[in-house]
Amino acid sequence: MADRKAPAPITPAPITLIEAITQALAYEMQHDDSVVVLGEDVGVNGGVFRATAGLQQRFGDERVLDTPLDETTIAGLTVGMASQGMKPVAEAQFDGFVYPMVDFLVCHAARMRYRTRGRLHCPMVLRVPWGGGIRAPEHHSEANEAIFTNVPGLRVVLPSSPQRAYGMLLAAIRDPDPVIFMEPKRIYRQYKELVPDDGEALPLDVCYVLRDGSDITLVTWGSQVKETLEAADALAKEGVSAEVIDVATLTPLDFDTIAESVAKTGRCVIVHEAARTAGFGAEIAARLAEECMYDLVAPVERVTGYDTHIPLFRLEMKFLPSVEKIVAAAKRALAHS
Amino acid sequence: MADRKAPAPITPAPITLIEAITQALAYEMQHDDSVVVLGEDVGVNGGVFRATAGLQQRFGDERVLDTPLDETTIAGLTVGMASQGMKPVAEAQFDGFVYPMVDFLVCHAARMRYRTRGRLHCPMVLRVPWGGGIRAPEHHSEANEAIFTNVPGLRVVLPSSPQRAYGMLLAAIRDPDPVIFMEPKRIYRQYKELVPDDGEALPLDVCYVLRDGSDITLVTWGSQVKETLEAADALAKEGVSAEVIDVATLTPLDFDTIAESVAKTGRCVIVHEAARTAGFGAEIAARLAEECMYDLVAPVERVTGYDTHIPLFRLEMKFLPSVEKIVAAAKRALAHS
Amino acid sequence: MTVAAKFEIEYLQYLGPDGKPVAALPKAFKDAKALVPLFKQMLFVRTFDSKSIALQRTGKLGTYAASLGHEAVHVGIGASMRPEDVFAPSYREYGAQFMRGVRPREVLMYWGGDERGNDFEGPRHDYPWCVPISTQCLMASGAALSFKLRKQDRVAVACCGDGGSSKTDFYAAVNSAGAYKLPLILCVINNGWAISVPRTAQTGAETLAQKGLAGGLHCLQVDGNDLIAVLEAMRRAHERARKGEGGSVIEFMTYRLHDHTTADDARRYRGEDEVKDAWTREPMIRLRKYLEAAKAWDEKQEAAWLEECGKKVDEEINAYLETKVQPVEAMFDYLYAELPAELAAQREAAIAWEKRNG
Amino acid sequence: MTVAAKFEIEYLQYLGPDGKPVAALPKAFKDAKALVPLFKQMLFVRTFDSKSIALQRTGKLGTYAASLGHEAVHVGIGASMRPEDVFAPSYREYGAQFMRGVRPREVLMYWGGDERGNDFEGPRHDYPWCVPISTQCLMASGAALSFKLRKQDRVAVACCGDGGSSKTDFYAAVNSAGAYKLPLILCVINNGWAISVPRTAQTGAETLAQKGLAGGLHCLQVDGNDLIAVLEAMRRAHERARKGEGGSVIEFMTYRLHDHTTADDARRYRGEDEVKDAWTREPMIRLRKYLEAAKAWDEKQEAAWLEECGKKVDEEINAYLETKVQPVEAMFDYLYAELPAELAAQREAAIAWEKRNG
Ligand SMILES: Cc1ncc(C[n+]2csc(CCOP(=O)(O)OP(=O)(O)O)c2C)c(N)n1
Ligand SMILES: Cc1ncc(C[n+]2csc(CCOP(=O)(O)OP(=O)(O)O)c2C)c(N)n1
Ligand SMILES: [Mg+2]
Ligand SMILES: [Mg+2]
Repeated sequence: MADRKAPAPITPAPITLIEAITQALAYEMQHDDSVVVLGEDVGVNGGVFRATAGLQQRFGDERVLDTPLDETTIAGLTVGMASQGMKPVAEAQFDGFVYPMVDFLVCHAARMRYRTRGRLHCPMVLRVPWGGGIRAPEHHSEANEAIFTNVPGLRVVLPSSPQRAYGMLLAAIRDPDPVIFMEPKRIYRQYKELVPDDGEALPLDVCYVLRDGSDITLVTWGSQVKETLEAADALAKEGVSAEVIDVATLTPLDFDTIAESVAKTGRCVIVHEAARTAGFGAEIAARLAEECMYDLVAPVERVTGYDTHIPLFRLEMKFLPSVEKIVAAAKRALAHS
Repeated sequence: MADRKAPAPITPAPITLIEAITQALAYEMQHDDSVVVLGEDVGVNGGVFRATAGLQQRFGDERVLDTPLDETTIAGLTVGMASQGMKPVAEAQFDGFVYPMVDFLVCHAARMRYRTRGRLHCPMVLRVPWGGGIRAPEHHSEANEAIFTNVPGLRVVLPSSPQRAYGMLLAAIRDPDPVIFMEPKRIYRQYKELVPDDGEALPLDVCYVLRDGSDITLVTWGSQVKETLEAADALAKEGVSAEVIDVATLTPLDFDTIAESVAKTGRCVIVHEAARTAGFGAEIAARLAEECMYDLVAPVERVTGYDTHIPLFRLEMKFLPSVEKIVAAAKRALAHS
Repeated sequence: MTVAAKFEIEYLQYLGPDGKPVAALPKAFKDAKALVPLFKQMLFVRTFDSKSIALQRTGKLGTYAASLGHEAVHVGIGASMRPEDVFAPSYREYGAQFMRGVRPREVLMYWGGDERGNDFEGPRHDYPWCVPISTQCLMASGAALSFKLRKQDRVAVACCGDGGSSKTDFYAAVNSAGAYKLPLILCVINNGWAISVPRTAQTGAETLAQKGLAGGLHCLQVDGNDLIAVLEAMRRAHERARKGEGGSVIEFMTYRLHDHTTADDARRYRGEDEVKDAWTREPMIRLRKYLEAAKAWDEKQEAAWLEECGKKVDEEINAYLETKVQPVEAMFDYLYAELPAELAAQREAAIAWEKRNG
Repeated sequence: MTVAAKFEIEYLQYLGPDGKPVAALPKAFKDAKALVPLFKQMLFVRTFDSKSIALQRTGKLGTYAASLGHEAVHVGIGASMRPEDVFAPSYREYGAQFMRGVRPREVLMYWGGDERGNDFEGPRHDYPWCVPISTQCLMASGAALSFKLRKQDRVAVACCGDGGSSKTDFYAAVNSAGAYKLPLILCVINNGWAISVPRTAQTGAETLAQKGLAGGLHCLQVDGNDLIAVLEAMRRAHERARKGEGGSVIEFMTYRLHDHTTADDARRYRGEDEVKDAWTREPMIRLRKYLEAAKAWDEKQEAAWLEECGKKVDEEINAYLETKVQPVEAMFDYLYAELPAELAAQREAAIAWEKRNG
């Protein structure tokens, strides 16, 4: 308790995505008393991924709460606290455990402001370690963002670098409306970036152009950002200039950035790890079909998980998009002119 | 109990969609002992929409079960019974109450066969009175089919006529895998059709072409089938020949029927009442962008609910697609050549 | 036999159906005069209820959930609360809400299909009506948790029905309130029916009160047609909550004298006899008799008050009927604090469409 | 004070930690010799467990959930069941499953990332391992309902942990089993911890057994390190279930002697002392002492049996390690009874891709 008012630590060294999450949580807890963290094992244990490591020691057990083992409970308490003026940041331990939270997110979080004409609102964040590729057990590897993207009133955010994780989590906590904040667990510790602990939020209403290009647009989010950038590298070696866009905030979508890119390149490959049918890639392809048809010189391509469950880990890499699959799709698109 | 073996009543007179549902339930209960019906108020009361009217009297209270008031319970019991060899047909009282069922549907119903490599499976149906337009209270008017369309292992079915309701419900009950059977409540009693009680199922793997046309393809499902057919009428008066397709089974999707139509017409308007972004219309538009780009002479159009919650009933008709909105979209598409 | 745990659940009743005390009255509610404002409130609710039903029958209101027969529970709960407490109703506790400042016209607006009904003048922090059964209980537990964490001297009170006590969200509220020892009062209003499903089909438990044991909460069963028992039960629960002794589950035994809502026809599933019998135990008669015996109330007063109630309700109905429908952009204007660019375009399109075609 | 309801929850224990009877042994389990096969099974499970952990440490297995310390509960539950009953495990009740016919290689296959582990030879109607906590309890309630409706003389038995008893699905199982009076036994295996969250943080209830009161079920608290108590508790619950007297919630008090899973490090959140203390109460020692005292078991027998266990487990491990990975089309082949046309195309594409690039 003594160090409750200790200054935020300076971070001179590069940090991983998961460390960036912790840094953002600590920053915001330090600067805003109404921020509390809750979830299963987030206290002494610091979360199964260590996202909340050290926070309970630093801020006390009234700011970092272990919950009973029930996701309905976590969602309900979160909505209850948020609607009474706190800013809860809840953690779902894994993607596969958000389903019992759907009811509260859809029926209450997303509608509190709407239903009461602004009298109450719901400034909450639900953090969800998201996606496959870490050889985890069943239900620990699911890319289920599409469950939330047809639900008005929510924001669905998926950062894919330490810097974006930090800045977008700050933005999510400060946002007066509910945010589903999905974290690509496969890249939690993949690489490090310098992330100054300056409390600077990043916008939640833009797509991030990670690489400029002129021949083809590669649109993606989450763990696949890495594969997509590598695919762009591979294409570059063959003289193809690929623009890479990290959608980062799925809803509300910044389609303009994508449309501008496609206006320039005329070709688009959408990459995501969720099953293809009715994955969020469909929305982007649909918008292209509606608004960019005359810009397209090749059919839109989607590189996605198959329309099946992500298999247990012996087969999971065969399910996920890969650099090779992305390059192959890009080449199909480039074959048109 | 005495008339438990009574022959199915002959139905010489035309019946409504809701009566067709009842007829299909009765037929299948009569012919398959393992079929049971469960839900809130489905017993003596016959369901709040009367879908199960008379069934408990006829088949007894071990075939038609009122459940405690909990949707998680309904979903869990249903999966439990189905995986042990029964064929439960559960009712969600309204669309807005399926969210607590998502967990069981996604984690167990959709995966029972997959998870156990076929050792167990889950032959269940969840009936859901679906959609708006009946001046009902909050949460009684939701078009939330998109929640289920990115989930492999499920079938999402939405019949839109008495005949299709009867034939597709029979197919759904007989299907050895889980089916979410959404019923457009707005047209429950809108009109009557002759529906022979002959036990003939209709396929769950095709889109139904309701009207042939050559100038434009109108693709829709659920209550909007009516508006879409009326829009086709209106267009016909202006000399435009519109093909109307009722998707009927959203997943797994029969895209071929849609592609064939668009190959012929070159134009497509997709109509659904759910919010636009990441609604199932996006998947159809995406497929068109991928596979039919060279057939399209005009950008794809979507006529949908706005990206907001369906308002309480004083405003709801302004939210829903209308004949006028469909005709306007068709005309935009027709303006291209 | 070694005993791991032992429990006893108390039943509270003070006024019998005939209005005569059946037990020594609790100290706090001995003064009959002090009950008169509450009785008047009960009369007001009943007037409001019957006029609302009539309004629905003439097509001027959507589906309406009546509160007939629940007046003592609802008003008693409302009377027990402070403004800074948070109330999380289901959908028929108008009696409690009126006491907290919600206006009848707001109730009508909500059932009349207008979101502005939820933007009520009652405590701005109270929850709106809640259609997804019992989710309000768990939300209230979250509210109570926020009070505890911020060391606010406030209590969260949620209501659900006998049916609602089967809902997993109810159990989650019990469990979390127990785990965190929260200032939460869960009022289970057992009116015998959940639409067509009788109480006996909901659970194998002898009482609904005992569900609180699952979370180590204080449990109480109460005659919900007896205003004094309701007040005393709530008083005890509030006291515990404020003292940091944790949450309560109170089962209020009452009866739903009307159809479930105006969209329901109870004759399909329950007998006339049961309803007739329930009328002999309803909450107004006994309280009236008690107050009359105590000379705190008489027929003349009642007639005058009822006339006042009628006028007041008519006024509210008129105010409701005069409310103009929201413009189409109201769909967008409360979705996010700031409308995202994407939606701004849709909003404009909606306005333009209505201008041309509306 | 009028009492609405009264409850008492019994605690069962027969063998103390020192292996001496603390109460008169139940009739059915008086014969020490009859317990020997169960003790051997407990030894087998422990051998399997330690070898599996070792396998994981060398990278040949994925995350593994140990059963160390739970042997008496798991084996006792398995022993109580008939083949036609349905077992719904969580993810560590290998002891029960082995007794029902699940093969150790199948356990390994599952934790080794291969769905075929769930296609086990144990009763084909048993449920697979269940990751979403406590959903198996509610599924089992559905199974029990199907037995009741079809008048089958079968019982459904589900296991969950102390953490799992907070889950709404657990409460839904309690509620539905009570409402329909189902032949369901809910075994709450209270091992003190849910990953890092101690039992005390899960609920304010004094016992987890009392959660059954919420649904009017039979409730019992049992020393879960005492095989005889486990057997007797299960015997009573099965008897009730088969007689149509409904469901039970049994809380088995035991202790998780290992980390939560191999992915966990319990030193982060619990003290050495607590674990040391728990080792003095673990299930094997007391049963060994009891059997030895009864001359039903000796050191030599144990040494020989442990050697046999080691061989048998190694055999199973080898069988597991030799299993070839499934072909890519295995992703599609168990999705629907018949593969939809749409998916057939994807399946072909997947095969073709692997052929070219795999
Ligand atoms: C989650 C959910 N499921 C179903 C319904 C439909 N429904 C509305 S009220 C009701 C019965 C409620 O009964 P009870 O809880 O006893 O409250 P009462 O209406 O008797 O006050 C039902 C099933 C709903 N509103 N929410
Ligand atoms: C719905 C859900 N939420 C979270 C988890 C992650 N998780 C796995 S085991 C566990 C703790 C379980 O504790 P308990 O029920 O006591 O069982 P034990 O592991 O002690 O046997 C948690 C939180 C999960 N598997 N499912
Ligand atoms: Mg009720
Ligand atoms: Mg445990």
